[in-house]
Amino acid sequence: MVDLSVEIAGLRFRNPVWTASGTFGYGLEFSPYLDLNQLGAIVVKGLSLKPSKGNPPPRTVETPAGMLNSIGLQNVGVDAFLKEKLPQLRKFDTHVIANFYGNSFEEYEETAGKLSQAEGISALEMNISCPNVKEGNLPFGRDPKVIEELVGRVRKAVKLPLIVKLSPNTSDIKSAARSAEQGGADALSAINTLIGMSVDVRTKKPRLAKITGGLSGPAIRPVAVRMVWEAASAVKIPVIGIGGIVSAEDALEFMIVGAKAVQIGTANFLDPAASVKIIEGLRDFCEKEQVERVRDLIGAVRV
Amino acid sequence: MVDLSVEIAGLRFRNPVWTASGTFGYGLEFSPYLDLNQLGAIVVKGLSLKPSKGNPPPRTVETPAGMLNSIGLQNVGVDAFLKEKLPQLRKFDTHVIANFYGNSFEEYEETAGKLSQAEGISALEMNISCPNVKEGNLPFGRDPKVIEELVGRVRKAVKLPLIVKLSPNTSDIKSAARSAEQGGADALSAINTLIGMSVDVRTKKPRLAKITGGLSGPAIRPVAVRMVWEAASAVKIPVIGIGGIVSAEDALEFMIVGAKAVQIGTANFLDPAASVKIIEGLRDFCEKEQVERVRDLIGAVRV
Amino acid sequence: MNTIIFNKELSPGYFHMGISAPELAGKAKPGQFVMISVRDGRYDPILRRPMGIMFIEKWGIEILYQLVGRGTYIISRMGPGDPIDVIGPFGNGFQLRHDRDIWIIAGGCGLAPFFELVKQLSHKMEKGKKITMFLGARTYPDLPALGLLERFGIKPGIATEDGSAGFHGLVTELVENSLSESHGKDGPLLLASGPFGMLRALADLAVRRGLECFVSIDRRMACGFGVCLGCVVPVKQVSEDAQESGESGAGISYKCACTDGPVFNAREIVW
Amino acid sequence: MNTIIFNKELSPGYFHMGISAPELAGKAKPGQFVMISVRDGRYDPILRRPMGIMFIEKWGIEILYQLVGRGTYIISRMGPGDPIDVIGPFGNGFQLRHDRDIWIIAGGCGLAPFFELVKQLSHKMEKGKKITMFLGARTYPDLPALGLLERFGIKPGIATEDGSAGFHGLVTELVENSLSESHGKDGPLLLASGPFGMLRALADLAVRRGLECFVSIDRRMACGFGVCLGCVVPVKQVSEDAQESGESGAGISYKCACTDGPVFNAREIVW
Ligand SMILES: Cc1cc2nc3c(=O)[nH]c(=O)nc-3n(C[C@H](O)[C@H](O)[C@H](O)COP(=O)(O)OP(=O)(O)OC[C@H]3O[C@@H](n4cnc5c(N)ncnc54)[C@H](O)[C@@H]3O)c2cc1C
Ligand SMILES: Cc1cc2nc3c(=O)[nH]c(=O)nc-3n(C[C@H](O)[C@H](O)[C@H](O)COP(=O)(O)OP(=O)(O)OC[C@H]3O[C@@H](n4cnc5c(N)ncnc54)[C@H](O)[C@@H]3O)c2cc1C
Ligand SMILES: Cc1cc2nc3c(=O)[nH]c(=O)nc-3n(C[C@H](O)[C@H](O)[C@H](O)COP(=O)(O)O)c2cc1C
Ligand SMILES: Cc1cc2nc3c(=O)[nH]c(=O)nc-3n(C[C@H](O)[C@H](O)[C@H](O)COP(=O)(O)O)c2cc1C
Ligand code: FES
Ligand code: FES
Repeated sequence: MVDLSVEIAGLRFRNPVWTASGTFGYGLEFSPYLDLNQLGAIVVKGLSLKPSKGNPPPRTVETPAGMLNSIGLQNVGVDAFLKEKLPQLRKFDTHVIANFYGNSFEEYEETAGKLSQAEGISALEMNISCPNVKEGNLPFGRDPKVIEELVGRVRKAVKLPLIVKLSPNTSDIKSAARSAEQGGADALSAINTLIGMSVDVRTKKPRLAKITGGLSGPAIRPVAVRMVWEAASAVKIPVIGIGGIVSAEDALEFMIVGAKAVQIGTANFLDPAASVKIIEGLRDFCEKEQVERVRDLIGAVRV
Repeated sequence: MVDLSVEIAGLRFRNPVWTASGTFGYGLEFSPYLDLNQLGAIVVKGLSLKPSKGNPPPRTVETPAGMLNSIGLQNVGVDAFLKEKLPQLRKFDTHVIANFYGNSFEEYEETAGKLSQAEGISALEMNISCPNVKEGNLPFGRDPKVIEELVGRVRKAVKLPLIVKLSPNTSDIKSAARSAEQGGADALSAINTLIGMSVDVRTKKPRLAKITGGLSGPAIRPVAVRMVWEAASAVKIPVIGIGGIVSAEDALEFMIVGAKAVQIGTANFLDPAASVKIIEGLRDFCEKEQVERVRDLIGAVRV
Repeated sequence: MNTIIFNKELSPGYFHMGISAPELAGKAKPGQFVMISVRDGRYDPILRRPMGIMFIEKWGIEILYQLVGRGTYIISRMGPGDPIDVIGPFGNGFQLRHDRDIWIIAGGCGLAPFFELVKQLSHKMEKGKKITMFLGARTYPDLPALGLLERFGIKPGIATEDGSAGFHGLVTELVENSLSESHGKDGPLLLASGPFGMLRALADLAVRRGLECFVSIDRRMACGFGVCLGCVVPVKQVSEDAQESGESGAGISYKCACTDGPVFNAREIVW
Repeated sequence: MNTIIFNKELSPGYFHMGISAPELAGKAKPGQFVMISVRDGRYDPILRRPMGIMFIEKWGIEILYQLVGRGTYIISRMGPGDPIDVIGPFGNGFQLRHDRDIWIIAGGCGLAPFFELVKQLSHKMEKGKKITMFLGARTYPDLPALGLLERFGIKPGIATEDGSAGFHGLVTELVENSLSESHGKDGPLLLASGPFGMLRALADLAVRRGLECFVSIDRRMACGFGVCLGCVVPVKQVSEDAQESGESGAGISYKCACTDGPVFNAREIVW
């Protein structure tokens, strides 16, 4: 029997396969299609202090082997999440990780504070990299100094394990990773979406109402693997790999370059059971290759 | 009759479709498959002062809707190019643009100087962004101050129009664009490849001998369109759009967000006649949409 | 994986497909839709394609689709016996009302979801209540599957923009004309599906004439599950508390076409 | 666009395809290859697949291929009459020598390029000179198209790693054994195609035994034109001037398998 479990920030996960924020709702939407109890963790849609209605449509465009989104972080707000969604999620035996963002240092602190007092949340994932909020947290994800300060302040506001989600829209993911570690992050996750744009040549209008959006899906996987490799080699804290994972092989690619766990994003749209199939695929791979513990593969890359 | 011509840096191009450096050899390789005289321009493989044998294989990997390459800028060197390749290229009635790079400020200057004295080269394209040369020019493409100084020095060394090719591996393409303009560039081209990585999960070895490589092809197009849009809105000099262009529609997307011309890269591998088909496609589009001059579409995006 | 039973071109560019999917069919209601994978092991095109359910049978479902791009091209090339990856049903579907006159207004392939509706309703309508159908298209060849409607004894009113069949003009004009002839304030319930412009014109008409109107809204959809939040439709905001952090116009909030819809009360939508 | 004439599975996983392509065929030589598009309007998989030319006919070419991944899967599902986008011929091909004994050594699908070679050579060999063939595979089912060889009156020596047919062991061992029986210093010319390890072993044998040996090298290829410089093979450096700016080991330089090859003198390669 293969041991798929991994430990991150003092938490034990039954397997390293989590669902990524913004692609799995509040978890419940998928329960007819898969057994949530099989997942390593569920990362919920990015929460903010106040409910946010997000950007005007169109909000998505299909691109070669990927998609652009400019959802604008629409969410029910932290209060409604705690009251309406979390109680239902608690019924499942799966780690719930609350992804959140703020439009200011204070909002980050306050939102994190509220979430960390709730029962049934295992960890927080801090989004410092969403490309869709314009005035808001975009600059946060870019300047290493700001990252360190922001993470430090949130760190003080919460007791829960804190995962910092990094932006790929940078020339230097290593510095960003080190800053987050310095600020007190327990783990990092990478990557969020790459900023992209698409135009309808007939109407000459951008295909997204907000002009630019975040690119996700298999198209970005090579960039994500590289960045996770760089980040993992720059810090001591665990890194969680995200970006274009569709199959167990894709997930393994991230683990081999150093990710302790992975998150499944766009693939949930292609197949609602994708994450569970990836878990099965990991088990099959380990059996075939005679790997007893999947964690033995973490960082096994031969460079 | 649609007018496809564009003017950049005082040069007139019969159409805005050029072939991208490193994907069209020295031009001659494709002559059995298309009429070189139909192209707007040919940008030759990146040249260096001395011949370079490049990186060990494997050098390419296919990725979703794209490919990674780590050629390592293998080239015959500027002297052999001038002696053996250029005389043959001169026979064609097409602008030849010499792409080049250096491993130091001095090498950049010297290589540019040699190229600018040769007859039959219309312009120089300076690669400050190739991700494959490790100690070499990688940092150049990232630091706006270095870009300005480097471009300034090369500018002084040459009389020919100077195009600076920007790296997408940055958080701020606008600053890079402005620095190049400040340094005296006559035009910019963007983007070069995104840095990526791929690992064989069975052998646990990176699929490229040099571990990381440059991602090109349709996968990166949304990122490229966004960066060209940002660069074009940041500077007054012309911007040439590159990245994942396969069809006339793709080319138009770049022109509509502000590119004065485009370069066709990976698409040459998919179809050696791609660039000529794109030229035909531009003509068809303009006829159908009753656009008299293709240049009327430049920057026509309705944001 | 499901299996294709048949896939035939009804008229140029319009296809009728039967898919063996008993479980899915068992849960389906008129007006719901499915999400069809066009990947076949490839990553491009990558997203599923939403398709309205045309007929619900014991053995599966039927769909009616138009060839408009790469995804529908891929589907059109599949043949009987081929596996097809279909999930669903998604969405709310139409409410079935037997106690009112129902006017169905469909543009082009917007017709698809009404076949099953008519099938389920037609023999159950209360006395004196009937179903009337109006179909609009640019030109006659864009009216597929008319023959199939005959099964239910329905002869739709037809409007074509080029006058190649029926009323020469927009289907909404035809509806308006027909309305003026109808009398009584207990007017028909309007159910519509088709291009956005048609639906908007109809919503406007419904308000002007005091009629109830439900529309099926077509949006680009990435997931179908209500999780990507990509398919939103602007609706009139009821409560005010979702305003602060949004950037959109005041008085508007967003609902998902895939889960809150695709059928909306036309009055709810901010057109 | 070219057209598929036939595409049949010879044995599980091995396919034989005929492609109508008279112009291409008119230029082709034994040992050259073509690049086949598997895109069908999609961007994934994106690159063309290199395939050796098995037979050159007036009407086109034939290929022999093994199903190993997504690209060959896509090709395997095409049928007679389907369009196929093939360009070529690429590469240098084998030199045809009638004046020497020729020993052909092939592993698995490496056999493909030798059919045409044998076809062109077999009836032209000078008196006393003959063609001998050795085929290696892991197991017997991995030896496709053996039947087709009979056309040329050739009965190849066979080696399988599992002993399921012929010699139990590596084909290179079989070659070596056969060699020791042959006499005279004017040994045979070795032509080989197959897995890298087999070719390396053969190159080593050729050096040890003082034989001339040409090998067809299989590399991942993005273009086929010699422009991407992706398919390089390390060769012994002749001149020294390409050394300064390269990062690779001294004494090595690179040649393109697509244009300088795929056939190389085994002695030239740095194994
Ligand atoms: C709930 C729902 C039910 C539908 N039911 C049917 C049906 O029964 N029969 C049918 O033929 N079609 C139906 N559609 C539309 C169908 O999903 C699209 O035509 C299809 O996805 C196009 O895929 P494609 O790859 O062929 O086109 P693409 O190449 O993706 O696009 C071709 C053109 O169609 C436009 N387009 C693509 N998807 C949509 C969309 N969802 N809404 C509006 N425009 C779009 C694109 O902008 C482009 O101009 C339905 C859509 C929805 C949301
Ligand atoms: C000059 C030349 C001639 C060839 N002739 C033939 C032929 O006659 N018959 C035949 O069956 N095959 C031939 N090949 C190999 C053939 O090109 C590959 O098998 C094919 O490209 C695999 O495509 P795929 O998408 O099915 O596999 P993929 O999914 O791309 O890969 C499947 C596996 O094959 C490996 N692979 C893919 N391409 C190559 C390659 N070029 N070299 C080595 N390993 C590779 C991958 O690493 C992977 O492990 C030839 C290759 C070259 C370079
Ligand atoms: C529709 C959509 C919505 C997303 N919303 C969020 C979000 O709210 N918070 C966040 O941190 N990341 C969000 N993401 C980013 C994903 O979590 C993930 O980092 C990214 O999509 C890359 O992974 P993938 O390629 O597997 O999708 C969103 C992605 C998509 C496609
Ligand atoms: C195989 C390969 C080699 C390349 N070599 C060079 C080079 O020598 N100099 C350079 O400036 N860009 C080089 N590029 C980058 C291309 O010119 C282009 O900027 C990039 O591929 C993006 O365009 P595309 O997506 O259309 O390929 C190379 C790209 C590829 C794929
Ligand atoms: S399609 Fe994803 S929320 Fe509706
Ligand atoms: S395949 Fe591109 S150079 Fe050989």
